[in-house]
Parts: sequence; C-alpha cells; structure tokens
Amino acid sequence: MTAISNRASARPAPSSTILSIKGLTKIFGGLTAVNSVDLEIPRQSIVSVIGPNGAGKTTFFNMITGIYEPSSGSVDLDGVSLLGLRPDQVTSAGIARTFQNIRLFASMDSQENVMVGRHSRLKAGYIDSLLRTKRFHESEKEAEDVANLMLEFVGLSRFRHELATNLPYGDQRKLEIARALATSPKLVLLDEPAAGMNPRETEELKSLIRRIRDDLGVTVCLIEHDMRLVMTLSEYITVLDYGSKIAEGLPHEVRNNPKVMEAYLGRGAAAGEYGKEEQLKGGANA
Amino acid sequence: MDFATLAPFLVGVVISGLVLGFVYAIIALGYTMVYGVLQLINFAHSEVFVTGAVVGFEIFRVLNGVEMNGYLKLLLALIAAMVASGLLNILIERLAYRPLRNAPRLVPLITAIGVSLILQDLIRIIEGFQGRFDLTYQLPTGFSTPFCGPESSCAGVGKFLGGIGISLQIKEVIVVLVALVSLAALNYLVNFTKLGRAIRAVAQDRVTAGLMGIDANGIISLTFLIGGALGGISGVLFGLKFGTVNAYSGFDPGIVAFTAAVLGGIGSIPGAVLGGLVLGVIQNLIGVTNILGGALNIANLGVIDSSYQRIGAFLVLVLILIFKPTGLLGRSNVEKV
Amino acid sequence: MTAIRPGSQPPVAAPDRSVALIVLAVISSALLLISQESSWLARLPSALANFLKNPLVASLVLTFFLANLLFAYRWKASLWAKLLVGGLSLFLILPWAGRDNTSVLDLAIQIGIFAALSLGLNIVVGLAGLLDLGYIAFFAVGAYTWGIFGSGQIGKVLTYFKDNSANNGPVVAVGGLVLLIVTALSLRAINRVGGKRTPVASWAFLLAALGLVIGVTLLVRGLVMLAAANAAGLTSGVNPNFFWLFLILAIAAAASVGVLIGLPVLKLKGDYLAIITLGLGEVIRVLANNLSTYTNGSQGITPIGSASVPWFNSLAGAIGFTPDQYSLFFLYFVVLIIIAVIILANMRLDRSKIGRAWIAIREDEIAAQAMGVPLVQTKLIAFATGASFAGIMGVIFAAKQGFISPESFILNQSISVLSMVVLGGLGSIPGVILGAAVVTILNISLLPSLGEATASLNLPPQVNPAQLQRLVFGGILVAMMLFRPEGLLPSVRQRRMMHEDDDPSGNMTPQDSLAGELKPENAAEVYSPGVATRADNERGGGTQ
Amino acid sequence: MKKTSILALTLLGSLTLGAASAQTSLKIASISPLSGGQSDLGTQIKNGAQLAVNEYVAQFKKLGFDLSLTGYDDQADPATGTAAARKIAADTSILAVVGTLNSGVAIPSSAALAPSHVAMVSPANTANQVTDRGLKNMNRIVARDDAQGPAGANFMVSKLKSKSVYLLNDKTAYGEGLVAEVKKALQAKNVKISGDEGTEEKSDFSAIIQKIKLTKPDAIYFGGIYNQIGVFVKQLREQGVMIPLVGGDGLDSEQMVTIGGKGSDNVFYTTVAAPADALPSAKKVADAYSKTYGKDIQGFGIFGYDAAKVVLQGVLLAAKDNGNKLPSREQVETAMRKVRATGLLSGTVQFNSMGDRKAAKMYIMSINNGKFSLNSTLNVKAPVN
Repeated sequence: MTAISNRASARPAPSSTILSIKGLTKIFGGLTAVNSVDLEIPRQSIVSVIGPNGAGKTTFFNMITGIYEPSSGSVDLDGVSLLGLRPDQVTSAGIARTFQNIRLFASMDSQENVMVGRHSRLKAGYIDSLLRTKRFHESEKEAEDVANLMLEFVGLSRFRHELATNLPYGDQRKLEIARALATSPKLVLLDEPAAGMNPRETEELKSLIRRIRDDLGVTVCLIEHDMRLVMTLSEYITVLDYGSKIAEGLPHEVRNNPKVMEAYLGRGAAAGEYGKEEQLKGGANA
Repeated sequence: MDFATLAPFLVGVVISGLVLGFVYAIIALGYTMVYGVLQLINFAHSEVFVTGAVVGFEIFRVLNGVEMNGYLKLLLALIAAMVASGLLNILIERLAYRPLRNAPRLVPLITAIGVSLILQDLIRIIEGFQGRFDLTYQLPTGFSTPFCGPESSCAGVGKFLGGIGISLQIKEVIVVLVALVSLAALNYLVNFTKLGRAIRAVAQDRVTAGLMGIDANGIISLTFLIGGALGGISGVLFGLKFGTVNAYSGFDPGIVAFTAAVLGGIGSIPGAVLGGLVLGVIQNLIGVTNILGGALNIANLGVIDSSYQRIGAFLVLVLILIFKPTGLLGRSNVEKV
Repeated sequence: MTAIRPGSQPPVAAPDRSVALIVLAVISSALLLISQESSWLARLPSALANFLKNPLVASLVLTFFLANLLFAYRWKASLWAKLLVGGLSLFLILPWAGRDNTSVLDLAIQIGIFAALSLGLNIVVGLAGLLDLGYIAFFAVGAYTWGIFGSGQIGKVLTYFKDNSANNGPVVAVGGLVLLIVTALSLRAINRVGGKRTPVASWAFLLAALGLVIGVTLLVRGLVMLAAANAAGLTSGVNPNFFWLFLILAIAAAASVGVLIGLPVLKLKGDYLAIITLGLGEVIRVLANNLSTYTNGSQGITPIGSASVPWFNSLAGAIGFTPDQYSLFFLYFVVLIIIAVIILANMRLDRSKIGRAWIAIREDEIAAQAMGVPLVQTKLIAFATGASFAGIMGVIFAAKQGFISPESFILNQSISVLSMVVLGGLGSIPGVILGAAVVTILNISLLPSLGEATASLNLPPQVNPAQLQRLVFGGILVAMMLFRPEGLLPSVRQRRMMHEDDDPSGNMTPQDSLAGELKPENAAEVYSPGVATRADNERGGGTQ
Repeated sequence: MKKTSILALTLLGSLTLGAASAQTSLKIASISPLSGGQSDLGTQIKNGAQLAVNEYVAQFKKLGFDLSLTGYDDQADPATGTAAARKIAADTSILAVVGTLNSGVAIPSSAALAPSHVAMVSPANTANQVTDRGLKNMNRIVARDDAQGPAGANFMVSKLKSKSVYLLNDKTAYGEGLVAEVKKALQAKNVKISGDEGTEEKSDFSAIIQKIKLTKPDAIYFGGIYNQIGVFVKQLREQGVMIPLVGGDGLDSEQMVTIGGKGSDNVFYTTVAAPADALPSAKKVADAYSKTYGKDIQGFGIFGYDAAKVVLQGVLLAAKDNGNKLPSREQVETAMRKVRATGLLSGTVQFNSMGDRKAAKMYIMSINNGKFSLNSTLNVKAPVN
C-alpha cells in the first residue's frame, strides 16, 4: 500500500498543522455567510466541522477549495497560501474533496471516474497521447493501477467496469471518496459523506475514514450531521453557527458546551429542560 | 463636418436605430419565451414570424379594394397573424419538441433546424401556387405619409424631427406603438396573472412545478401559443416597416433577434426588449462609423462601413458577455455546490 | 477503442456474414462500374442501359456501393473479408469508376472532407460538450491560408504593399515581435499569479490578449512588407510543392484562431457559447469578404494550384486518367490518408487523459475541476484540436475546387456539419463519419438526382423535387431525431447509459420522469444559463 | 441488411423512369439555384431556358434528336455547383450548359466542365474574371462589368449631370465587381465619390440613408439585385431623398416596381435585354412564359431564354457542320464561338475569342410612375476581339 503512498505520509513535516486558516470571511451581497473563522488542522488527523443547516459549513469548504473567492482571510496548506488559486490548482496543491450531492461522471465507468482524479498527477501530455510514447503508456498504466488500488481500498473492485450511476447509493459515495483519494491529496475534505446512509454503511464509512488516515496518512476533515459518527471519529471538532465559530475542542468538550446545544436545539434546551445526552445525539439527526 | 451638423445626424441615427430595435425586440420575445420554458434555441421561430408576415400580407391584399378604415385592416391583419402563428407554434411543439423533452439538449436543436427548413419551403410552395415569391405589403393609404409632417397638426414635433433629418412614417410609429402595447400586455400576463406564475414556475423547474399540480405540458403549449402570437405580431410589423417579405427572409432577422435576446439575458422578458433596442442602435452606429471616422479624421475608421454592422453587434455581445456572463438583465443563479 | 462490435448485440453469436459481405461487394462494384463505363453500357440492352443511366438509379447504385463500407465495418465477418472489401472498394473500384465519371471522385473527396470536419466538431461538441455553431470559420481559415499563398493572390498582396507602404517594414516587424513577446509573457504572468477572478486580472488579461493580437498582425504586416521586395517572383503563387508545408501551416493557423476565438468565450456555457461561436464564425466570413487586399473579397481567389507528385501522375496516366484528372485522383488519396490519420488521432485522444478530461468537463465542470482538470486549458485544447482538423481540410478544399470565395463558408455549412455529428451519433467516431457520408450523399447526389430524374416530366415548380431538397433534408433531420435521437451509430458510452432496452425517446410526461428525477444525485435542476452550471439532470450523457 | 441502410434507401423511393426511345437523346443542362434564398432567380433562368428548348424540340426531332433540358441545382454554393458540373461532364448526352446565376459558382463549374469541352453560356455572370481566365468553353450573353460599369457612369455624368455619386454594392461578386468599374469610370471623369460601401442587409437601410442625407450626393449607383434595391429605394424615398438611383441589369424586372412601389420613380438601369414594347417578339415570349409558369417573366427569365437560344443555335450549327449527325462536345464548343445567334430578345449574339459578346446594344431603361421606358441606347464592344 505505502508503495504509492503520497508525499503527505512522509514523516511529519516541520510544523504539526497541515492546514491553517486565519480570519476566513465570505460576504454574499449583504449576508455574511462565513464570519472570520480560524482553523488549524493537525497533520494526519481526523477533524470535523459541524453546525446546524445553513451555518456556512459548505461555503467554508468551497472557499478552501477555491470554488468561492474569500472576501478576506488566509488559507495556507503546509505554509503555502492557496488564496487566488483555481479549484484545479488547489487539488494539485494537495486538497481533494467530495460533494454533498454526489457528482460522479455518468457516462464513465467506475474505473474511469477514479482515473480522472489522476489527471493532475499524470506526466503524459497531449503530444504523448497522440504519439502513444513510452511516457504515455507508463502514465496510463500508473493511472489504472492507482485507480484499481483506490477501488480496492474502498471495496469497489468488483464494480470496476460498471457505470458509475448504476451503483447503489452507498457505493457511489465510496466511489467519490476513491476518486478524491486518487489525486494523492495531503488533506481530503468529506462533505456529509454519511448523508442518506443506513447504520451498517455508516459503520463501514467510519472504518474507511480511519484507514484513510492510518494507511494512506491523509488528513481528513469532515462536515457531518451524524453526531455518533462525528463524536467517535473526530480528534478535534469545530462548531459553526450563522457563519461564526461558536466552539471548538475535543469531542466531549464540544458535546457539553451550552452554546453548541443552543445552536442545535434552540434556547430552551440549553437551559437543561431536556436530558443533555439524548437530545444532542437524537436532535441533530432530525 | 462641424458639430452642428453632426449632432442632429447622430440623433437621427439613434432614433432610427430605436425603431429598428423595437422590431428586433418583439421578435426576440418569441425566442426568450420558448427558451425560458424549454431552454431551447427555437430556430423555427424565424419561420413562425415569417408565417405571420405572410398572413398579414394576404389580409392586406384581400382587403386592398375594400373600403375600410386603415387601422381596422391593420387590426384584422394582426389578429389573423397571431392566430396563425400561435397555432403553428403549438403544432411544432406538439409534434417536434414534446417527444424529445428528455433527450440530450442537442437533439431538439437539430429538430428545430429541420422544422425551420421544412417551413421555409412550405411557405414558398403555398405562395408559389399564386405565382408569388416576393410579397410586397399593399398598405392602406396614409400609412407611409410622414408622421407629424410639416402640414400636419403636431407641426412642432415635425419641425424638430425634420430639423434633424428624420421623417418618421406613420407606419413606423404604429410599429413602435404596437410593440409597446404587446410588451406591456405580455409583462402584465407573465408577472401579474396566475397563468404567468405557472409559466415562470415551469421555466424555473419543470419537475417541481409538476409537483405543485401545474400541468407542465399544458403550460409549455400555452407558452408556445404566446410565443407564436408574438411571432405573428412581429411578422406583420416587419412587413409594415420593410414592406417586402419572402419565404426565406426570416433567417437573418431571426439570428439578429436571438442575439438581442442573449444580449439582454436569455429568458428575461425585459432583457429581450433592452437587448433589441441596444442592438438596433449599435447596428446603426456601426453603420455610420465611417462618417464619424471621416469627421474625426481617424483614418482607418473609414473602412468600417455598413457591411460590418452585423459583426459589430456580435463583437459587442462578446464584450458584454465577458463581463456579465448572463447578459444585461439575465438571472445569474449562483452555482450551488 | 478497438473496433468493437456493438456491445449490446443479442448474446447469441450473430451469423458470420463474410461470404454475404463479399458477394454483395462484388455485385455493387460490378453495378457501379458498368453504369459508369460507357463502352460496357453500350453493350447492354438499351432498356437496361437507359435504366442505369437514369440519374436517380445512378446515385442509388453509388450509394449502395458506398454502403458496402458500412457493412464491412458493422457486420460480423472475418477480418480478411472486411479488409478485402474495404481495401478494394476504396483503392481500386472507386478510382476506377471515378476515371469515367469524375463526379464519383468529387463526391468521395467531399465525403472525406465533411467526415474530417465532423470528426473535428465531434471533439468540440461530442466529447467536450461545447456547442460550437461557427465551426466552418476554421475551415475557411485553412482554405484561405493555402488559397492566398497557392495562387497569384500573394503576388497581388505583395505588390500592394510594395507600392503603398513606406519601407519601414523591418521597424514594423520588430515592433510587432516585441509587442508579441511582451504580451505573451504578461499573459503567462497573469496566469501564474492566478489572480483568479479579481476584476483587475480579467482587465489585464483582456488587454494582454488584445496586445497579443495587435502584435501578431504587426509582425505579419512587417514580414509581408519585407517580403514585398520580391513580389515579382510570386505572381502565380508559391511553388505548388509547398502544398505539403501548408497542410501543416493550416493546422497551426486554424488551431491558433481556435484558441483566439476560445479565449474570451470559454467561461460561457451552453446556448451562450452557441450564439457567440455563431457570431465569431460570421465575423471571419465577413472579414474574408471585406479584407479584399488580402482575400480578394467577394470575387474569390482562382486559380489555386496543388502539389503534383510526378510518379503518382504517371501511375494515374498508366491506368487511364487524363492529365486534367490527375489532381483529383491525387487529392482523393491525400484525403484518404488524412482521414486515416485523423481517425487514429481521434481514437488515441479519446482513450487518454485528455479524452477523459473532455468527457469529465462535459458531464460536470465543477466535479472535473475539483479533480484537478484545468477547465479553460482543457476546453482550449478541444477547440484547437477541432479547429486543426478543419484547417487541414480547408487546404484540400481549396486545392480541389481551384477557387474559393466567402460564399462557401456561410452559417448553413456550420449547421449542416453539426447535423452530421448529431445524426451520426454524438461522441461516436464511426457514427460521425457515417453521419457525414449520409448527409453529403443526400445533399450532393441523392436529392439532386431526384430532381434530375423527374426533369423530363417538367412538373410545376411547387411540386418539382429539384426545388424541394431542403424540405426533404429538413424532414429527414426531424424524422431521425424523433425516432433515433442517439444517432445512427451511437457511441458505446451513449448506448450503455441509454440502456438500449428502454426507448429514450419514449413520450415521458413529467409524472413518469418524476421517478428519474428524484434519485439523490439528480437534485433539482440548477438553472443558470450563463455561469458554469452543474450537469443538467437529463438522463444520458447529454451535452450542455 | 442493417436497419439504418434500409431506412436511407427506402426513404428516397425510386422513380425509375426508363425513358426508352428510339431517337438518340440530346440534352441541354441548366445550372442555377433552384432551392434556397435565390431559388426565385434560379428558377426563372431554368424556366426561360425550358421555354427556348420547347421552341426548338420540333426542329431537333427532324434531325432525329430527342431534345430535352435537365435543370441542375447549384444551391448558389460553389461546391454543389462543381459537383453538378462534374455530373454533367459524365453524362455524355449533355452537349452544352446554360448557367450560372452567381459568378462565384460559374468560375469553378466552368473549370470542371473545361476538360470535357462542355460549352457553357452564362445568362447572368458579369464579373470580368469569368471569361478573363481564357477558358474555351466559357461564354456569356450579358455585358462584362467593364462594359456595363462605364455605360452607367457615363450616363450619370452626361445625362444626369451628377457631380457627386454615392456608390453602394451588395457584397457579392456581381455587385462589387460592377461598382468597381463604375468607380473607375467616375474617377476618370473626376466625379466626387461621396461614399463607397457594401451591405448584405436585405431589409434595414436606415444607417446608409442617414449617411446619404448627410453627404447629399447628386446620384446613387447601387450594384445589386432588385429584391434588395427595391426595398432600399422605397425606404430612401420615404425619407425624402428623391435623387436618381442608377443600377445594373440586376434591376431588370417588374418586381422592381412592385417592391419599390412609388419609390422606384427616377430609377435607371443598364441592361442588354431589349424593353418589351421595343421588340414584338419579347411580348410573345412573355405571354408564353406566364401561360406555362403562371407568373410573369422577369429579367433573368429573359436572359435564360436568350442564353438557351444561343446554345441551341450553336448545337444546330455544330450538327450541320457534322453532316446533321450528333455533334461531339468539342464540335459544339468551337461552333459556340462561331455561331451568330439571331432572333433573341437582346439582339444578335456573337462571341469573341474570350467568350464575351462581340458587340451588344446596351439599353438604358428608366422607371417612372411604375412604367419602364427606354431612355437611350448605346453600342458596347468587348475589350478584345
């Protein structure tokens, strides 16, 4: 496995944080979707960003990955600023992502979908493809190998030549993750990977995310509503509400933080009329 | 060429550009209505609009001898054209576009091109039976006399217009008035009626509109009826303004009108009107650049003569779309990721 | 993509039809040769001879013969049978028939030209999903590149410069070069800084691009002025053997015009891109019509030469071609070679990183970009590749016609190439070639012959088929789109998605399509015509 | 057989008309646009030629030939025209061609016909380039640009006494070529050129009219065809510009008055076709045309008729030289340059070594309150004999 492991898993780089975000803000017209959020993601860790719907989580993600232009603030990956980079340049820099609504390439089979992920890593260019040079064959083989490895990694090898849209829903989610991993990222951003999954699939997802960090050495940052998954997986949690960071810390600190409950369950709940434990777990899933 | 003669000249150019713009605007409306609902470039619209022009010609020809008020003849021509073009448009949608509702977007486009080719020849055949090809409008007397000419009552306006070398014809004023009335009616219908809401809902999202109990197919047919009626009106106005129409004269104005619809923001009704007016003025200004070039003695501007009118309009469209990708008034739904 | 048999053939092994293939090929070739060979025709009983001479029957025989190539490709038959039929028909029977009736060779070359154009447009529309309605402009660039240099026109241009311009040729050339380099560097700098969407960046980008264009024109003007000195030597155009060099130059010229057109507009999507490319196609036609110092305007350029390969001409002479048919015979084989190269290039690009990138951006730009595919760069490559095929074929067209004028590059030509691509099957290489063959045969051979056959009846103009060609062609377009929207030979990808079983063009009222709509990944249709949109939710690899 | 090829074949259906006949068939072909935007003009040429052919069928039958005309459609597109020319070259029963309407189609088609010596007589191409190439098979009955242009220019200078002229053309080989010659002739007589531009626009001329009103020229010369100029002159008069408008043989049609309406007053044009009232036979041809085709004959119908008559008289001459047996194409081609065709609407036609008319009468027609009248006549010679 480690033969093709990517740069990230080399022994920890000098600074322990892989991604440091300072004062990131996004203003759409009058509305401040994200209000000066700071975030430090430690290397080879699993962190989560949670918050009720409309808290600005996806906008936050989109600014990191270059889809939206931050109104202010900085985003540094391994000390290199990502400001102003196009989404494909961000991916080449080493951040891959999945989407809230699955965005697979309908007319390609699973293997080809994942091979698209290798696009920025393949050396063979236009002329190589035309003349079928040695470099072309090497890079095509490498692309296919990595794709098969990633498919195997997420357990979809048997669907290699199946149309991406023919796969069951849970497998399509895994395929998107496999495609993101194929870009050999340092950090992978998963946008609500467990949405619409049944408990068995969520368990499989949990072990998969752990293997991403342990086997591939890729840092994982999660947006998720499934509190059980978030609480058991994350080493560090940040909570956003109405675009601002209202809490951060280890899972148990965040669970008991009154501001978090207020954000999720409304003012009354925070005053303790309901049992803290069940509400937080159940409420969040509504 | 001093400023004194240049200024009225330019005003005259802009005014005739606006009149031309109204004709393009009302044709553009036909494209925008259909595009709004089906996201389809309806190439066949140019033939729907020619059908209106031909029907208008036939009405005026039949009524030529009849002793009747000129404006009544015009009204009859407009109504007949609206009915003919409207029904034709529904027929086209029913037979050629509905079965392809879920096919890839290029397929209905090619069908529209096919329908346009068929209609062109059909119109030529129908008119050919009476041995006619170029149809010249026989307008009621007085339609071509200058509006507010020196001898008419509103001499003041006439003097001013005459001063700047413009003698607007009554028929041109009719064109502007009928265009304005149609735009107002359409605007009221689309924005202030239950039916209008349904059309806008189907335009936004056909599926969800279906969920809300709107018969999407019915609304689409209705939109085609309205688009066709507008095409009919624009055909008659085209015949009024330019006087002669034939089976193949729909293609060029169709392309220019679609450019106007895109310039204004495809799918938006005020956009089509603004696009048409802007395009009309730009085309005229480009047409006179060699005079301006001469006046401001910029040598190579003199080269740009009227044959650059069409491509000038396209280059302006490119510039506008670079800075505002959805056209002047186009709705820009920010991409939800 | 290996020459795969249609994937969805019923599992039972189709019968091996190589024998039937050969028999059919022999019959059709014999029919064609007899009907063209006047001496043989004379020997036939006069009724049969006249029957074969009837224009409609003649073109049906020709179509039947060309259909052989389709059978050779599609039928399950042994490879040697396919190669035999294909090879003999293309390299022996067709030229032989062309000897007596040059219209056969002329038709074959036109089919070759339009097949290459369709393959080029297929990359832009079929693979990358960029709806281009001004594609014929690149064909015009190629045609005028050779047209101007391959004829006396270059002599006229040089003499014009010799007479009118002062001798500051070198100054202008150097100035143009400097401006070119400066703007190129600034373009790269802007790109590298990646100041993505800040207004300053896009203004700077535009200014730099403008500078680039002015730099190029100044450089060209300068060079032309420099070369004006020996204008006298070029009164009948460059030495015809430069034809080969100009095949490559035309590719470069068309590709660079493709990039030039692509740069400002590739942010646009779907129908906005369509109207802009339509406009820019018209811009090029009007420039060809107006810049008469260079292109001789509406008068057109003639005579345009083409390279002559001595040994090839003697071969042609040997098998009975008259000297004036040499160039047609020569161009026929040049077209065959170029088509083979283009098909190979198409297949290689399709099965490569760039091919996958094109399909990815057609399916879903946001996802493609998130996977590291640079949008503008990938689209520009698609535009440039498509343009280069049209460019090289432009040179062939100029050489074949011996005369070019702006009226050959009108909007209707772009539309008919688009209909060839969609009729043949979007994204499918064999389909697009078949589409080109069908439309060209219809427009040049079958429909006109319908008119000629009924000429003796002199039907009233309204009913006379000679005048109804566009009506019949329009009818065929509509019928094809209604009954076979995926095209004559849909691409493997297209068929797989459309699952041949459920008929995609079934009459689906919104209620039926609801089921299809509510699958999670088909979230409500996000409608924004201008800004890059997510793939619409229509089923199948629909293009934007 | 694969479904698709069946679909393509049956869709067309086959009209097998095996016209078996004892006599050897001798065919004349016409190449002109029969479909698309210019189909009206192209059909007039074909119908005019058919009319001439009908007149000669009896005479040819006496010689044992079954005469017929086949109309080929060039769709006003050079590539389609060339394809039709090559088909004609292959059909040996076709001895000569009447065509084409557009110079841009004539040039490549005549080049395609040259090797097989198929003689071609053009009813409409005036561009000098068409015959300057020195092809043996290319002839034309209309005046060359460098004849028609100066005629129009001299008329403006001498008869209309115009000191400044505004030049317009329709951006086609015909219009632009004609106006270039007019400009040369006017500049030679140092007449002021107040404007020289082209427009492909068919309906809106407001920008041009504004410029004309600003520059106040004495006259306008418009190189183009009546369906465009008619609309232009109507709008021009409505804007109060009453100065004379002069044009070429593209205006020679009643449609000029129907489209232009009252606006077509004070309009003049040069043509080689004699006015209907000046020549009795013209009336007879016009009646025959409207009887057979239900529409009245236009300028291009007359030119098509004349060109076909020249072709037929050329073929008859070749047959006579060949002992009344079926002449070869080469014989027809050489005979075409020898024949002195008579009984035409545009006077007698004889071609010089380049294929241009040796001498032709050039009529200058004027239009006033809807009626065409002969203004003056002058003789025109082809530059080289």
